[in-house]
Amino acid sequence: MDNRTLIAKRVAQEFKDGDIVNLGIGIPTLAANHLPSGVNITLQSENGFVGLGPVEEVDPDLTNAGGQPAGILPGGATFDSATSFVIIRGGHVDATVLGALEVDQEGNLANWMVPGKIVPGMGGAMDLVVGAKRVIVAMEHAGKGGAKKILKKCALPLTAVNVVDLIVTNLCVFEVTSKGLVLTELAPGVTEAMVRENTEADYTVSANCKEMQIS
Amino acid sequence: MDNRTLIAKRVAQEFKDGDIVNLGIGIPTLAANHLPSGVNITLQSENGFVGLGPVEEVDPDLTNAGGQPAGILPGGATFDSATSFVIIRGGHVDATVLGALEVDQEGNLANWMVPGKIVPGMGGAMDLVVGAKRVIVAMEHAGKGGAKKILKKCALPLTAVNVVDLIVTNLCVFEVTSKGLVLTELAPGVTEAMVRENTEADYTVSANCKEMQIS
Amino acid sequence: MAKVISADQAMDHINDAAVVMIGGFLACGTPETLIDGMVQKGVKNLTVIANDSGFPDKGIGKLVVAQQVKKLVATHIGTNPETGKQMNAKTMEVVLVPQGTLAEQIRAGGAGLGGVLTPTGIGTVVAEGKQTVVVDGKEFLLEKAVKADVALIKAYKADEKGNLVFRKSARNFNPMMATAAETVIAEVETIVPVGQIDPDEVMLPGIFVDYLVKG
Amino acid sequence: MAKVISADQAMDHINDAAVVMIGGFLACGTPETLIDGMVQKGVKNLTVIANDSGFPDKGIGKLVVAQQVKKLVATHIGTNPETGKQMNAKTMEVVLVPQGTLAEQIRAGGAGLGGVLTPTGIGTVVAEGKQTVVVDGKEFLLEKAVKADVALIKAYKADEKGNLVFRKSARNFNPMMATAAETVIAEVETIVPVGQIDPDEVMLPGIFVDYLVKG
Repeated sequence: MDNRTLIAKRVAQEFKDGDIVNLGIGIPTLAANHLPSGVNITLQSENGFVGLGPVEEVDPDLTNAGGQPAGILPGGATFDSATSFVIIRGGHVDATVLGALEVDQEGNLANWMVPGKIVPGMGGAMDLVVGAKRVIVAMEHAGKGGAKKILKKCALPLTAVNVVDLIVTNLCVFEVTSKGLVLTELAPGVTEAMVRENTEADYTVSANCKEMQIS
Repeated sequence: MDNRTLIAKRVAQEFKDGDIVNLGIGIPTLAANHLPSGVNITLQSENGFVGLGPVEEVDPDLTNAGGQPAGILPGGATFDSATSFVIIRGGHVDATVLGALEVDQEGNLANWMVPGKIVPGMGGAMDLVVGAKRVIVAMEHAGKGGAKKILKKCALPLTAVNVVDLIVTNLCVFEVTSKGLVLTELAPGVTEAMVRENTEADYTVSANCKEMQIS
Repeated sequence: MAKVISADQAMDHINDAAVVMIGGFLACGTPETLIDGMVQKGVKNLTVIANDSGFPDKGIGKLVVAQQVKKLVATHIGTNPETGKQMNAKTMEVVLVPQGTLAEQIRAGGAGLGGVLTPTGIGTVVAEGKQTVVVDGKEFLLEKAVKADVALIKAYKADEKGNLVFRKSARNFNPMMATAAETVIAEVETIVPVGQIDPDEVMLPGIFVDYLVKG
Repeated sequence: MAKVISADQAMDHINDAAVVMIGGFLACGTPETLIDGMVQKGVKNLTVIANDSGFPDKGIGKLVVAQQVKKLVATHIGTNPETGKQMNAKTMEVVLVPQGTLAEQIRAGGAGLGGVLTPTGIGTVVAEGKQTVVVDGKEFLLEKAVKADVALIKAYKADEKGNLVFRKSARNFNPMMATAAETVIAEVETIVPVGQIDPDEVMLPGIFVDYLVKG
């Protein structure tokens, strides 16, 4: 199984039936394809609707938050951007899943710019991580050239302070607690030593640390 | 002509074609019946629509801001209370006409409570007078038993500070300017002495003070 | 997916001393069936947040008459003499709020905002004891966000996901209240299968609604 | 009554150095005809407030490519490399704003509110130089209300009063922008006689719209 699918499958286990979920572009979006049986979620698209679904026919008036053609399921609802962020900022999204450039042991997140290099803008990310009930970072554990991304302290400009609840990577799962990171799961074939080697942040290992259950 | 009709007819001359207007209960509401020819206005009802019109059929889901059955004209639009006050507070109402318990020479208005006696609440009045582009007080010049209502300084709890633009009574019209009240019109048969006798506020008499033109 | 329950079952969610938002404007768009249920259950010491206290025999007034309300936050109480009586007797606390402010405070509660910066109420008793904030030289009153334990709202039509459609002026405070309470119960006239309300027709997304009661 | 004008005539309302809000989300729900008109007119030194800068050949990106934008206030610029290039060359100023904040700032501008008290951006560069306000022990960022000279919006359908109906995710920032500008020009696909849009179907009341352009 490739890393992206592994991460997506593990993230999908975090959803409860009935959850309202906002998924970022990339790996997070894949999570919707791997929902456990009996779990139905409603996807929120911050450009203005709930009920994001597969494209039935391309309609210039219906795109996802990445500007790509989208579908809207029966029972969905459209609204303006202010209402979209009433939903997001107001705590009506149960979980948001995003990628990260860096995340640290205090739950700080940096995922919107690299000064002087890429400055795409934060879009809805700052509101999503502040407002969603649960913030899940889903990403490959190491960056380009093996660069560490799970740090003691983020160096890049932050998206928000102390917001991350869970970090899911191709190596492991970290819970972010008030006492710091706790390693709770290891991917199949991964040892704690491998996690240690690829992680700058301090963390403790849960007494119940187990292997990720991925089918 | 009775006083209420006189006041309503004079108030109606203040509207320009195309104005969005919110009319308070009582004399202000009558103004809509006396629009000059060629002047069409759109009435805003703060409980949630524009296009207030005569009752066509009683519908429990359609009332005016006084809770009475209302109609909505073709081209009207309904909305929630937050949007209603986006319209009101945001300066999208051209004129609001209200009654007053007291009004003073600084343009202060008191029309929502008499402590220990009647405390109906301010409803939408405080927002209306702060937000509307033009605030017109329409009322009988004197209160019960000849009590003065146009004062140097309001004694009752204020609805808002320095908001009134025009005062129309059965005796006269006062413009509220940065230099105080200016008497600009006298009702037919009314003398300046009669206004003086019934007005506590200081005021100047406009060089162009004329008789109200009421047909 | 909103759960369809009976008015009796709805009462399980409304307990003594609860903070309850109730939709409607002078009993237009008020969930009468739910109010009747509360009167029958005899739930006590309520804090009620609503536009007004209706009439003694209609709308929220029924709760006032039955002395179930400990504190009322409203914009207008003039249509229900019983409210004034209990306020004067100090058996019920009444907090009067400008209508646009209340609508916006509730919206802020639902939107995760700290409060509202409004010009309304400056220089009046409404401003007493409240923080003001100067923005670009202009003074605004800080009116705090408002939330509730339960919101009882009324809509015309729902689908089984809880998507709501309102009619005419019966919309008023209902949509905002649904965003600002822990538990949201909507009384509706008709419930249709999912897919029968077009996403663009939805006035309040079903993700805000926990329970539907056929009224 | 909104006035129906040509795209050429619309350009009379957009002058050099104007502050212009433009609706749309990655060119979905963007008034392309009006943008083409601006490119053709060659209006310069614009301040553009929008969700994003579209693509080089689509949406707001066309104005950026033609170097007509002096300052851009947006949430995301990643889809238009030309924007980043001009930003880095310092030929265009770019202010990046969280999406929920921008939506709410524009709404506040239209609603007569001083600004927005949001938790979003606290602890990030977004908060730099801005006032914070503590409400009940929690810190919020004061983001000021935003207004514009002109709003250029896109809707699906209008009636001759300017009442607008949007489709699917093409609504986004359009309704709020229409409340927050001196002059509002709506590009629409179809214009129907007054009465053919039911008041409950209206998504933006026509009182906010000055001009209609068939796009």
